[in-house]
Amino acid sequence: MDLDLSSVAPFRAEVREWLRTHLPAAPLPSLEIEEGFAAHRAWERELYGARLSVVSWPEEYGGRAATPLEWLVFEEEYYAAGAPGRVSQNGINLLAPTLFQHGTPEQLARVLPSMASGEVIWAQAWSEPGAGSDLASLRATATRVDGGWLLNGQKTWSSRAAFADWGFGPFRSDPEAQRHRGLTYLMFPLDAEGITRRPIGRIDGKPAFAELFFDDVFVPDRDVIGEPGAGWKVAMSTTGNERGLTLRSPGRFLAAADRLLDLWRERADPADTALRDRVADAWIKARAYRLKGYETVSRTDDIGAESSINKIFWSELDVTLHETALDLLGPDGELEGDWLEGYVFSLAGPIYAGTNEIQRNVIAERVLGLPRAGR
Amino acid sequence: MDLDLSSVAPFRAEVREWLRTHLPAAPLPSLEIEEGFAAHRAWERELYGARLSVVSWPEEYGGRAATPLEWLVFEEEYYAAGAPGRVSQNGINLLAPTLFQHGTPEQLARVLPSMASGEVIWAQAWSEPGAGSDLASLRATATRVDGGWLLNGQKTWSSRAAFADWGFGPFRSDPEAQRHRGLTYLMFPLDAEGITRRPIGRIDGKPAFAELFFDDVFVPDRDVIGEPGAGWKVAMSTTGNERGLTLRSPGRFLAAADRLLDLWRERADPADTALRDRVADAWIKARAYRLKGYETVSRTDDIGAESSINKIFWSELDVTLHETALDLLGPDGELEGDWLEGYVFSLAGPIYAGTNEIQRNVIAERVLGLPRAGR
Amino acid sequence: MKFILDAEQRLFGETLDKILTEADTPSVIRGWAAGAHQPGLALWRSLAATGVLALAVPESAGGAGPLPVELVTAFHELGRHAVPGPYTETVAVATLLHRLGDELERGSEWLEGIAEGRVVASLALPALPALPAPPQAAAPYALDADAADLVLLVDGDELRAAAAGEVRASLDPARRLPSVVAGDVLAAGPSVAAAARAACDMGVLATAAQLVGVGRRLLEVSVDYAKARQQFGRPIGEFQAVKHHLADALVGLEYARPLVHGAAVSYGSPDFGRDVSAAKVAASEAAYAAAKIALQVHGAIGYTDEYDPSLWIRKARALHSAWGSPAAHRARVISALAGV
Amino acid sequence: MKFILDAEQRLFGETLDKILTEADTPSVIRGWAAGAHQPGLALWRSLAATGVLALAVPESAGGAGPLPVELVTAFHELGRHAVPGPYTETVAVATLLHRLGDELERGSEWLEGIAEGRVVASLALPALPALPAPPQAAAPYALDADAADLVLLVDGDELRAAAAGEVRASLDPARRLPSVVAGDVLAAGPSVAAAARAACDMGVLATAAQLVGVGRRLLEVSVDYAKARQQFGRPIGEFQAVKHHLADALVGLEYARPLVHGAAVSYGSPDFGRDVSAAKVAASEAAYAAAKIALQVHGAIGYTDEYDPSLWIRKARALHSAWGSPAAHRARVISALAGV
Repeated sequence: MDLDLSSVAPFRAEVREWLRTHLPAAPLPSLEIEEGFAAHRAWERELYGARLSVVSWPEEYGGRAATPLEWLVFEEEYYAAGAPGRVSQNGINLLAPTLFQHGTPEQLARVLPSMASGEVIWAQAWSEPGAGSDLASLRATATRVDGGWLLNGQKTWSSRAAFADWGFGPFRSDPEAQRHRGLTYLMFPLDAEGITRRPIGRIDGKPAFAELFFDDVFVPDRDVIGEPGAGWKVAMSTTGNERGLTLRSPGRFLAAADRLLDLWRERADPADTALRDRVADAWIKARAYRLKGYETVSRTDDIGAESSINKIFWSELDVTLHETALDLLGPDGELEGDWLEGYVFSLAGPIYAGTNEIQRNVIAERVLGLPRAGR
Repeated sequence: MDLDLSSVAPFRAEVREWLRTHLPAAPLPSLEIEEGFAAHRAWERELYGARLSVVSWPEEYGGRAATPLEWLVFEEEYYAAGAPGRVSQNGINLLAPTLFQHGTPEQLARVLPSMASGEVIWAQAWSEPGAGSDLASLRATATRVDGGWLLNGQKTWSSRAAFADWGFGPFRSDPEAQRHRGLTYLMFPLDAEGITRRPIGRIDGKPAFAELFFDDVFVPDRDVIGEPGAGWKVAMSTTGNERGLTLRSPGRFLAAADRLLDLWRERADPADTALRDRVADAWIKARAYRLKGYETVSRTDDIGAESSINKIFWSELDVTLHETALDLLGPDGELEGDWLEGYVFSLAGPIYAGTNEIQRNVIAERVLGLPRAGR
Repeated sequence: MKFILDAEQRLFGETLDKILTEADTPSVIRGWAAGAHQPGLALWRSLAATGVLALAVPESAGGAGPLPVELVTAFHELGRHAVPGPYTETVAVATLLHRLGDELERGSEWLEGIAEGRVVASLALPALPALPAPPQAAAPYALDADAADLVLLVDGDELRAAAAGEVRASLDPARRLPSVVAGDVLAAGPSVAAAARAACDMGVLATAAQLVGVGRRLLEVSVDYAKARQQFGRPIGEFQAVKHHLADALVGLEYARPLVHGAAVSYGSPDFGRDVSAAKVAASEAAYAAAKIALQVHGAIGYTDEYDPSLWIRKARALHSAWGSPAAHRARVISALAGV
Repeated sequence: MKFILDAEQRLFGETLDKILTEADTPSVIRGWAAGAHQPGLALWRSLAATGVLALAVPESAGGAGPLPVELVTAFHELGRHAVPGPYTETVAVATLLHRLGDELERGSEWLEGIAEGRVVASLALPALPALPAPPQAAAPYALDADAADLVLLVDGDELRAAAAGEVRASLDPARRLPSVVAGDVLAAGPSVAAAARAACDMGVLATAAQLVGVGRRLLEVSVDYAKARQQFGRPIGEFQAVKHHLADALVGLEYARPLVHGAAVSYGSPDFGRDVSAAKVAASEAAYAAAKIALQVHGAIGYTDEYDPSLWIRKARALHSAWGSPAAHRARVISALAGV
């Protein structure tokens, strides 16, 4: 057991140096508004140019085949430098792992490079008005037609879909099948004929999501991921990933905890030990999350349902860390600014990617082995 | 709306003066050990002599027909003076309200005066090894015989039964009936032929409970409370009371919060705002509980299931208040002493009289009107 | 001793509830947030007609007060309906003006205008005068001063006229926060400092009452949603996790209310300051907890701008630290109790 | 970089688990609590035979260490089995003696004795030397000194021989807390203060590891109980409230462990003190939370002296504040990070 990171020191140095010399001079506008979305897309292209947009991918798709440990290091440096949020995150973190597992070589070659470069930004289209936590109750349909499928129905809470290019998600392809069966996983351009998108304002008004309405939208067979009818299995390969480290890398929280420490130094009365304790806790938890990440990449077995433990931890850490910042800001805490934007973003954490209530059920039943409730 | 307590000022003054002149010079030994039990019994007799043991009861049974407001005032003065814990509490708080509602005049005349004087100390015998929170699954039986009933089976977690004189509780009198039906509520002397009692050590080793084993214990008809078979209804009139204010009067927490404040002044670094905030919270919550008590006695309607709100509040306040004290004591917090005894006592609060999980269900379903889960 | 609202006080609350339900406050808020103040000011006048703005103005100055119990009853409803506008600030200004009495040339004119609903007032308190050190970070904002007829600034022991400067946006869209441009000194000296402390206490009390109302509404809508929303083939309100969240929200609010009422009743006593601080601590924590639970129960829809409950969710957070954070008020409670 | 236990380290833990399971530690604890030290001392020797007591003693002094990763592996099992005895104190004494080296006449003799399990040591630290102000209340107790062969007292920069005085009872019956009677000065000066700081850090690390083990065991028995215990016609583990309690306990423990391992790995680096403090905060909170959850899941039976899990429940509370409260360790983390 060690934390000897000397083998990744050259890579760390390269990333740090590149960021030092390439970081935008001023912070980009929020990626949840149109102007910021465009600026963040340009930044993705710049990252891609240095082969830093998707470091863990194979080289043929724009990556550099970085090890999981190198990926952790990249993320530490990226957030420590205060680099922009990743507008491509839904594609990179949610679609790409699914494609690596279930995609055809043709799909990989077609989809991944433009995702890596930011040329195509992807939005996840999973939830429906009646199917949030209960994903198996999806009702939007894919109907078999010659050479492909016709999509109908509605998706909602599609993150970044207000400005993104393509979407992906499961649709009910067998109307007779119940719940987890009879779903098919598809990709589609968001400007396809028959798609109407309606941006939805987040709690701070920024259009971070959209509703999507499908009216006989044609999707060719080549845009089905995995077997038709096997959409649940395909979707689950994404959620396993989403609940692990990828969605919220430790680097993000380390950087946020360091910024919180700066804010505390700047704003707080050092005699206020109540706030001091909360700052200490945020830092300790960020360190715990970092070390857990090192533990995870040291393991060779599948972490499986244990990923739910991570989801609860990072989402709650994110909220309390930002609450501490707002409390440090006192009466300025309610004013628009970076900390408030981070707070608003954090509030979604306990809800999406499976609510924390669902995650606690998963931990209890699949990690601790408690009995499922009778239905 | 007012908090004008001038009408009860003479009563308050009388109680305060009596306590000032009669309080034992040194604290009594713990009432959970034999020596302390006897000392507390003697103290009950002294209270009774001044008609202060059961102020809210009618005069004929040893009380002084005090109003609920006067009772609150009595409790404030009693605990503020640091007077001994009430060894008669199970009888006074749990059996007496049941008797007032369901007892015969003969039972009231026979049972209450000796309860008020401490001559007879009562123990509650409700729980069984298989029936804790799920009281309806009781299995100890009462079998009809000539002139009375024969008790068989086992009760457990009977508070104070190690040294008490009489017990009371529900037994299954109709072996065919399910769950809430076919129970009968009875009283019995703990030294009756056929009863074996085994003291159980609390988490600090003190025999605060006992197990009771019943082997053909005869109970005459006159010791049945309410109708045979209606034991559930009789028991529920106790629990309604137990979850209200009676079991833990506001005076107790006000006094504890004041002692905590003294401890903080004596022990804490005033610059340690983290502990200061916890002391403030304990005091604020004790005040809230006191004011809620005034609100309750101002109401004329039945508080019904709202009593569950009180149970959660006082039991959680009691734990956090004592945890704060232990933290103030630092390395001395683990040592035997009054604060540790109070802490140990507080730990039982979220468990007994219906666990706080059950109370939350009650609040959700009966106060907020949420649907019961399908069975 | 009767520590519950009497029939008249309950009726007053019910009347306000009726007026505010009919007023469709969410649309008023959205207008107010965009700077369209007219519907909000019309509502101000309707509420003034019921006497809400006269409650902090003494009878001698043309008001009906001070009636702190009626005041917290009214602010509870203002919170339940998330009414936009500088109500708390106006009440604080009324207290300030009343305390300063003849020291201010136009004091009685302004007080009368406030009581009648003609004068909408706001106030900036760069440091909250009643709270002990460590001081809050400076907050040179006067809520909704751009919609006010009278804007004041208390800076140490100086009272100044002021004007609205640049408006900053709050997380709560109904709260517009202009910085203030200081004008003439209207009064100075220890009487200003004393009056500002009294004004601050009244502002804290009004905010605490409002918070309990905000929390109540969030609990109400969350319970309704939990009964209606189906997931996994059943209403989510059947799940124990949801039930326990909502039960916890209720427990917090049920114990914040008596502290608010207790503070109102202790108006005029030496404990008033301690008691409003205790009320603010409990109300802030209970309302904010209710907001987080409401968000969790609603899920994504509660996180959207367009769905009404989010208006209350955001207000709970903003008011949590407005008029002094829970930590600042805890410090004051201890200071009052222990003399440190 | 391989931040998990290697095969040999895992095997070491499993071996200890096996020895301790066979030892029936609850009966050993009950004997120890009553002053019957023999079974506990026999277990001490068995553990010494596996090398547990040699881990903090350097090879040069006849030990196998310092091996901090193996040390936390061992203390995790000591916690999981609630083994009674001054293991932590002995490890701290070993560190102290090692740091003082030749300054102590009998230092190397004692170190060798500790490594071989012949010398059971204890230590009183009236103030925890590594922790910043505000200082902890004085704690002039030396755990289980009445069963120890060597009792030391560090008072400021003086190291003294000491003897066990009156024994005070702890909430944890396995922890006997004699006050100490100070004897001869064995060493004095800045080197004593420095050695005491190092000893304190090692004691904190061992306690943190033990706490995670205590919490783990509490979670294990609670899960088993929740599967078996029937109420309302079903195992209580089917109820969401119980599930979520237990899931929360797991989350806390799963994130305390890497901090303990991370601190062990940073032994010898300038961050060691900060890292052991971070580990102690998380381990104290996670184990104590697990204890409260275990009590709630077990209900009344968990509250009884005779039912074994209560031994762990009580230990979690005692260790929560032993070797420095979470607040004291938070202060030290911030002090290390921010230099205040």
